Amino acid sequence: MPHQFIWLIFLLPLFSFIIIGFFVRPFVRAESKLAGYITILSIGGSLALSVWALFAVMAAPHHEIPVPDVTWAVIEDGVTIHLGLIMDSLTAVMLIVVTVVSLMVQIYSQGYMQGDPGYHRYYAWMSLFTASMIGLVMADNLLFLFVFWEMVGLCSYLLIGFWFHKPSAADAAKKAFIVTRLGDFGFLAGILLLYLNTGTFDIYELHELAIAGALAGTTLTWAAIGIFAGAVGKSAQFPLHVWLPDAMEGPTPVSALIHAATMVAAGVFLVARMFPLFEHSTEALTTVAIIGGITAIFAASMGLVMNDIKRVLAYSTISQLGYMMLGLGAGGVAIGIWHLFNHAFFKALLFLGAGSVNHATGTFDMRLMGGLRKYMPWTYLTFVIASLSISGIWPLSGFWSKDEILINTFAHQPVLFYLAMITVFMTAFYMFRAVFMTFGGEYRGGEPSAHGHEGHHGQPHESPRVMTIPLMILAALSILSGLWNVTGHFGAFMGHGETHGFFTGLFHPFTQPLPWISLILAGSGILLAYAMYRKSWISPERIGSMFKPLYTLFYRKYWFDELYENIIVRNALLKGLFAGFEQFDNHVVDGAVNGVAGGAIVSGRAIRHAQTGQLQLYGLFIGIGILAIIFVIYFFG
Amino acid sequence: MLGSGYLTTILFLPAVGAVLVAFVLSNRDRVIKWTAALFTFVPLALSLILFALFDRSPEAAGLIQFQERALWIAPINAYYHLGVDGLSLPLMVLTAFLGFLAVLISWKIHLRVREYFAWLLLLETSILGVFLSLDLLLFFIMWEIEVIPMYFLINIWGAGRKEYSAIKYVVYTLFGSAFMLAGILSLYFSTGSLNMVEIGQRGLGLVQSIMPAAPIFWLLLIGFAVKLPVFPFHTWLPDAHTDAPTAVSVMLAGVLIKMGGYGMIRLCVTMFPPVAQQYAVILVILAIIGVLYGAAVTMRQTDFKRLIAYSSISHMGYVLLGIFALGKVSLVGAALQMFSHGLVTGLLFAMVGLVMHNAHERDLRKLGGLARQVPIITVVFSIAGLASLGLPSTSGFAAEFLVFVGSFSSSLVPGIQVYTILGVFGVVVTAGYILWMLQRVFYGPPLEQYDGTADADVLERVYMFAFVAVIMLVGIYPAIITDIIKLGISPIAGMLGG
Amino acid sequence: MNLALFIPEIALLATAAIVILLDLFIEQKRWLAQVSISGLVISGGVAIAMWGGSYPAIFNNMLAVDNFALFFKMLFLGVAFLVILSSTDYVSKFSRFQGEYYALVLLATLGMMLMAATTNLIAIYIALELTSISLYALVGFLKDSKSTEASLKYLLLGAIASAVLLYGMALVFGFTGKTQLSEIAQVLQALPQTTLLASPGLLLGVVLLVAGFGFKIAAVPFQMWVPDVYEGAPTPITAYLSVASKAAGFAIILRVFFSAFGIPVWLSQNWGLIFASLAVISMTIGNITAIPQTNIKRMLGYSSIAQAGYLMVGLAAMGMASGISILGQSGVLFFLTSYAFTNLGAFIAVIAISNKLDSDLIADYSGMGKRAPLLALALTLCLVSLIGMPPAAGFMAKFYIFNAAVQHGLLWLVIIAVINSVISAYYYLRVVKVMWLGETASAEKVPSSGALRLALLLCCLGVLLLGIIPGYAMGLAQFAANIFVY
Amino acid sequence: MALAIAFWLLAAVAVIAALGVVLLRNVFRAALSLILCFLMVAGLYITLSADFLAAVQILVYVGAISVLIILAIMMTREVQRGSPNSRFQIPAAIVAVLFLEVLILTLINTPWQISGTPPTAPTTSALANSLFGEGGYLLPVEIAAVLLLSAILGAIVLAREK
Amino acid sequence: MVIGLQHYLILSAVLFSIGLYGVLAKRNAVIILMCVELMLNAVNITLVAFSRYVVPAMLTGQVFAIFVIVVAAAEVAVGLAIIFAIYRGLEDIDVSKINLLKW
Repeated sequence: MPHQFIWLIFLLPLFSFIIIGFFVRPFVRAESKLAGYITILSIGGSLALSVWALFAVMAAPHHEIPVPDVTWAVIEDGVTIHLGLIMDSLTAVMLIVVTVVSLMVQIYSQGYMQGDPGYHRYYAWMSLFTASMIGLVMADNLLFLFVFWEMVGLCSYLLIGFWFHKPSAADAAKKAFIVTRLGDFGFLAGILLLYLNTGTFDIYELHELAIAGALAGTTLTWAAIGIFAGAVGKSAQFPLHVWLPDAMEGPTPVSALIHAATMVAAGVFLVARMFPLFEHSTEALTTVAIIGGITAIFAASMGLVMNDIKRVLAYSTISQLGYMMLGLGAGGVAIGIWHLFNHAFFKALLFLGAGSVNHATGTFDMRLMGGLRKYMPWTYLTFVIASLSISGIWPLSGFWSKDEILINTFAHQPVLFYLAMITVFMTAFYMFRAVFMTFGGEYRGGEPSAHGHEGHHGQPHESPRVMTIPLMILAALSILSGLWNVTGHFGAFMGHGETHGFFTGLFHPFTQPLPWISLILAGSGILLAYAMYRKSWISPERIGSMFKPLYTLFYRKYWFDELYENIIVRNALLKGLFAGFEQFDNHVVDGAVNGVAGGAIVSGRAIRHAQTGQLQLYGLFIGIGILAIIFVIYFFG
Repeated sequence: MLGSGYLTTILFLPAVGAVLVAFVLSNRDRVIKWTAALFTFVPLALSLILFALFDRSPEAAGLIQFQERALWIAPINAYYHLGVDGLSLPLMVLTAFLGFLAVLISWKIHLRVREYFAWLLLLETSILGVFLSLDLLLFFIMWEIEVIPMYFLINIWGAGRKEYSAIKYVVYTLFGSAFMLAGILSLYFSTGSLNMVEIGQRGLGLVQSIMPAAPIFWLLLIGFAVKLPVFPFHTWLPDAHTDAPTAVSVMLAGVLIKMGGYGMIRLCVTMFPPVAQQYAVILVILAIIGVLYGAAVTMRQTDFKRLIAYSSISHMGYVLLGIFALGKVSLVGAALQMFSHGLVTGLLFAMVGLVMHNAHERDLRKLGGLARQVPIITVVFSIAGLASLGLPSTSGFAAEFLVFVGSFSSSLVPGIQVYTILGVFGVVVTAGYILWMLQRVFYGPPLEQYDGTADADVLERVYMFAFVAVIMLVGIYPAIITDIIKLGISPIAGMLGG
Repeated sequence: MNLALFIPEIALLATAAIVILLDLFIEQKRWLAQVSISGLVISGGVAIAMWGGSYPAIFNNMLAVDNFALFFKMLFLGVAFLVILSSTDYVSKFSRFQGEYYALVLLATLGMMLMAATTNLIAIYIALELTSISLYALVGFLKDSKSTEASLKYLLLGAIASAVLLYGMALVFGFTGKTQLSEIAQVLQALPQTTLLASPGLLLGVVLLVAGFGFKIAAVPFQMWVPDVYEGAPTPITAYLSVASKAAGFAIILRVFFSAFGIPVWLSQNWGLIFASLAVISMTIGNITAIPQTNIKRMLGYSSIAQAGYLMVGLAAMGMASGISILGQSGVLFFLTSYAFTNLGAFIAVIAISNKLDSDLIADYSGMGKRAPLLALALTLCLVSLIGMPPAAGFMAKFYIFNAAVQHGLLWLVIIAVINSVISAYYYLRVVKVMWLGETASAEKVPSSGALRLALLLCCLGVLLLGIIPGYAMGLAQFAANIFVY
Repeated sequence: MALAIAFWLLAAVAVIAALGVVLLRNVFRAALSLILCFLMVAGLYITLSADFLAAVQILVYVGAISVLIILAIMMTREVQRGSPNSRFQIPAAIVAVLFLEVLILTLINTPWQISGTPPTAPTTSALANSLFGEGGYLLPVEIAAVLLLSAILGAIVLAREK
Repeated sequence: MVIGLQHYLILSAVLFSIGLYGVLAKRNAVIILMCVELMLNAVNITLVAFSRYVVPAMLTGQVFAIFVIVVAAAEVAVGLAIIFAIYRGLEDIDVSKINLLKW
């Protein structure tokens, strides 16, 4: 097969970006929707090619298509940086995720972003993001991976700050960039460490070295942990999770694509991509699992109490990403990526649903919604499907991947298993809390002074087709995507486990105790939410005041923002250390300079006053001078 | 034997332009500006031709190309000796590029136009001279000539505490070059030659026999350290950058401070490899202090230009790190970082100047929400900012990455890995202040007082585009520069044995 | 004895006599200047014609006609030429005494030429006094209170210095029994080192010579007269003093210390170190004290003290070299040449500007860049040269002289010297700043005569040429310094 | 022996007279004291077999210079005002004493190359020879002539009214 | 007691120092000029003494002394002329009051 087609997967969105950015936006901005069509077309092309690539990879030996490299730069003799692509099962799967979700989101955005003054800019960034994300999953060496890693970060920054005139958006964008960069610092350090010890950036070569044992011991551990630090930043894992909730300031389709389905999952992908390295370092792998487990429950706990629907989803995302990390740490690539795959669809769906709701009501605050089921049936239906899926209800996709993670955790990390179980309950609860608060009961009026969109006064209404159709497609995927691994095919494709019959797989969970427990936990979570938010059998306020300290703890996000922003950044660094440096610079370093200059001037004035105009003083100086020379010679000469 | 004469033409055309502007032409602004543009554009075009003609084959490693040599001062054996190699060619191109753009950037100067352009052109000649000279005396002369134009440019067309800044710049620079002069004299005494190439090739055999090499190394280094600048010799920089007129800031940040790094590689490292190795740790530590301390102080700045100025201190720390990590890759990285920083900071200063010119405000606390009013400036500024914080696909990333990779894998300096990691951490802080600045100036709700602020006009768009294009070009395909740089670096690295 | 070798001096003396006589008869005083100039040109022409030749010493070996002497003759004649050119705008201030003025300038020049050429202590002393007495009178020429005060100070301090110098000569004479420099050297060479070391008299004599000559070249601590005299004297004379008189002092130091005390290495290094230390204090004090000055002539006075310090670096190098190389000597010669152009240029510009302003205050130079751009540019160039920045001559001069010092192990001295030139930038640039940045008090142009402009142009050309292509002048200096080879 | 007595006498008077110059309050008397000192110096020259020089000393110093000085004193009416000391009297004294000490120590400790040859006497023709003769000091003589010319010119210019 | 070279030298040193003191300590310009003459005379004694004892066969020192006397005369002439000029302007020749030029 021509390799150019594989390149095209990446290049099509890039062309789209270039066309929109350099041609459409400056010159034909009046053409509404043009940018969207270009983007959809190009990403559609990428999707088609990705699907083709997926099948080609499935058919290929070792599930891998070799792609010849292009020489990009030669740093020195022997060290050549190639611009190369990987096309293996992991990449193929990721490509599907990226292109599908991206395509859905772009279609959806045609409705959502209609009339926004930044419409063209939006599509330009979106194309760039998609291209970068595709590049990220296809890159065959760490350097390029890092390049695209940063590029998606940039797009994330730009899109979070899309409505830059809102200070909160600008703040959030900055925060996202800096916090993820903190992780990138570790990533870069890890790359450097690997390069130092192996002299290569090539991912496959690194794999081989790790497998062969040439790369081992503390070096490997530290390198792996460094890389994982990058993943922590990007995937918003504890303790670098603070940026993701704020990132919800961006347009909702952006949240769906970048901050739910794809970019934030890049961390998970990275660990998967470098998995042989982690595999050979128990410490690193354990670290991944522990961080993942902690993040899962930690984020879920905050999701319980949020009133902003997107924030609930954001914490849910963090929590699910934690799951994926846990899956990677406890089970392996197939497990983690399997959840990533499924999560992408239902989480994108959830976000798009939230966007649809917002489109109708002008708000994200669930306390202002309610009763939307009536007005927005399609949105409601798809949202519930996604919620069931994420809660892990059989036979939706979420069930299958979550189940795998739980089984593997139980086997390898028992402590984390219990946390994960609690998280299952919490997930179900907060998701259905959101469902009931949003769609159940009576409409509570939406945003009092709607901004951003017009015409929300009066009754909310269902979103246009262009928005609901993607919802439906994603809902279908949320239901069906799980079935891929019911036969064990996905796992086998990723090099894990064996295949078996469809129906065997489908009902196999019911023969085990563990799925039962998780189903029960999820069910009870849904039930509790129903009781509290649909039927008001239990007053949320009562519960809230009962667990006041806990509630506050969750609601204030464990004071992490305060810790980071106020205590560390603002006070310790800006007002403390940095201010101290500034004072030091102004007074000590510069002070020394000015002091020397001033000293010269002052002594000049002083010496000048020896020149009194008294002739005889001058004569005296001649005498003293001669005597001085004589004495100096006498004593030193 | 004089060579093709290309380099002489490039070198002296701006000076000829300066003389024309100052003494010959009528005092009409348009005539002067067009003359200045012409006399900077031709060198740019010529230097691009040289860039294309430059022999990139591996056999050319370490070769000086386009040499011109003629006896100049017989009694002290000084030659008029010009030439470029892989190290100086990119810097020459950069200087010609920025020199031309500086004229465009200065198009809106209306105060004492004749003098302004004369000084600006003279400045370009002197900077070009530094990069082109292969004779120590010529090198030093060119190094010194730059001071006077700078003094006038800051003093007359500057802003703020311009007089203080100008004299501070001069005294600081002269202070540094005072030591450098002593170093050059010692070098001349030790080797009996002023030929930079020859001294570099003959190595240290001669030097050590007469005079210990370490003092010479340090004398030279101090001169370059002031220019680069290296902590604690950096305090002239924020003042000078802040108070200089825009185009001068561009030149200052863009190429002037590169003279320091260039000199370090060309003289300190090439001529004293063992000494450089001996003291590399100290310099690497200073580099890291520069990176982190510079970044920390940058975070605290509230003046638009001052912030960028301080960021230069931080960025130049990477250059120092790359140089004294003494690895081949790190040296290539350092050279690329000089090139890249020249473009990026040049653009940043140009943009800051534009914002200040159009909005009449430079206090970051008072600026805000400009993105709506000046979208083009915003976009370009953002690109420059992102390049400055080392975003991939911009030249900043390629350069910093090479510095990091090269330093981290250098084998000549003990503990370099730790220092490099600390340096990498500087990238995070950089992101902090760049984004804070972008947010502060451009984001947030539009402010009323900036309604009607002019966006970039056609001329400004032209130079912005030129900047951005080169930044992206080097970022996406750095080999265009590194192929050349490595030809210059490889013999040096060979001497270091790294 | 071949009197033809004495023609430059005779021509000058004759010119002086003609000027005095003409002064009695003619009304058009400007002829006097032209006569003086033609005398200088003739004298200089002869000197140039003699350049490069190898002539015997005349007057019983007391007057060398070597290239060193010729070099200085040309230098002094050139300086006098420029000073007289630039005086044309100034002499109206003492219209009654123009003849005497030109005659005294010529006689002083004659004295200096002799100073550079004589090789006998007696002749040196008297030539030096010839120069001094002419200058005492010239300093007081304005006859206002400042001028006479300057003259008195110069005279009395000069007399003390000359007594000290004389004492030193007497001691040297007493120790060796000779007054001829070469003979002194022979005696010293013949003596065993132990005797020399046990003879404080000789060393004291050398110290007193240093002090006496140090007064002439304005070395700290014998420099106190300089700022006062420079300020009070008529500006052309200040220029003349600062350049020619100083050069004459250096000429004589070079000759005396090399010819007479150059040989025992310890002695040579001893006075080398004395000059090194004097150089350090001269540079430092001169520069630091110049910073707060408000009067430009006074500032240039302090600056000339600092410049003497740089020059003494060359003397120190000569002492340390103790005869093995002539770098220090040729360095001094080259420095003096470039300093002559530079400082004269500065003073000529000051003459032109001060004539109009009737003030020497730096503050009054405000806005001169607009009122008289070319004058201001010339002054700027000269000040830049004084700082020692390329492409002006001052840089090459410093480079060359510091090079000599480094070659002879005086790196520390060079470092101090270069840092000092940094300090000097501060006050020189202050003038530059005032001229180009200050507000103009009035828009009136500053007029100047053609002669003065010519002089200024020549100075600026000299400054630039010596800065950009110094090779030729350096060659001349080296050639002249070749007499310093044993 | 007679020489010794003459020396001591002349020396003592010369020193006392010199002290008189610097210590007497009356300017006129100080000038007279100076003349006395000059005379004593002339005597000392004779003890050193410099007869012609002694004559020159008397003619020039006692005859010409002293007259000039006294003239100046009379013309500037300084006689009445006396000869006050400056503020630098004490440092001047210290410097002078230190200088003297240095001089004496040096002069005593230096091994002068004393020659046993008897001095030339009388000196007049020998001096004339060495001043104007072949192998003599003709150059300084000529310079001295120019110097006097220059001094005359200078004195005229300075002393005349503006 | 034989009078030798050193007696003359010391005498001359004493006179020189007295002259030096006078130059530095007196305010009257004429007196100062007188003290300068004293110093020159002292040096002359040294010169003549050296001439007598070191090179008795030659008259170098005496020749030197003659020139010194010439110079001294010239100096006095010019010096007094200057003092006259000052006196005309200032009506005083107190050097401590002659300090227009300073700093």
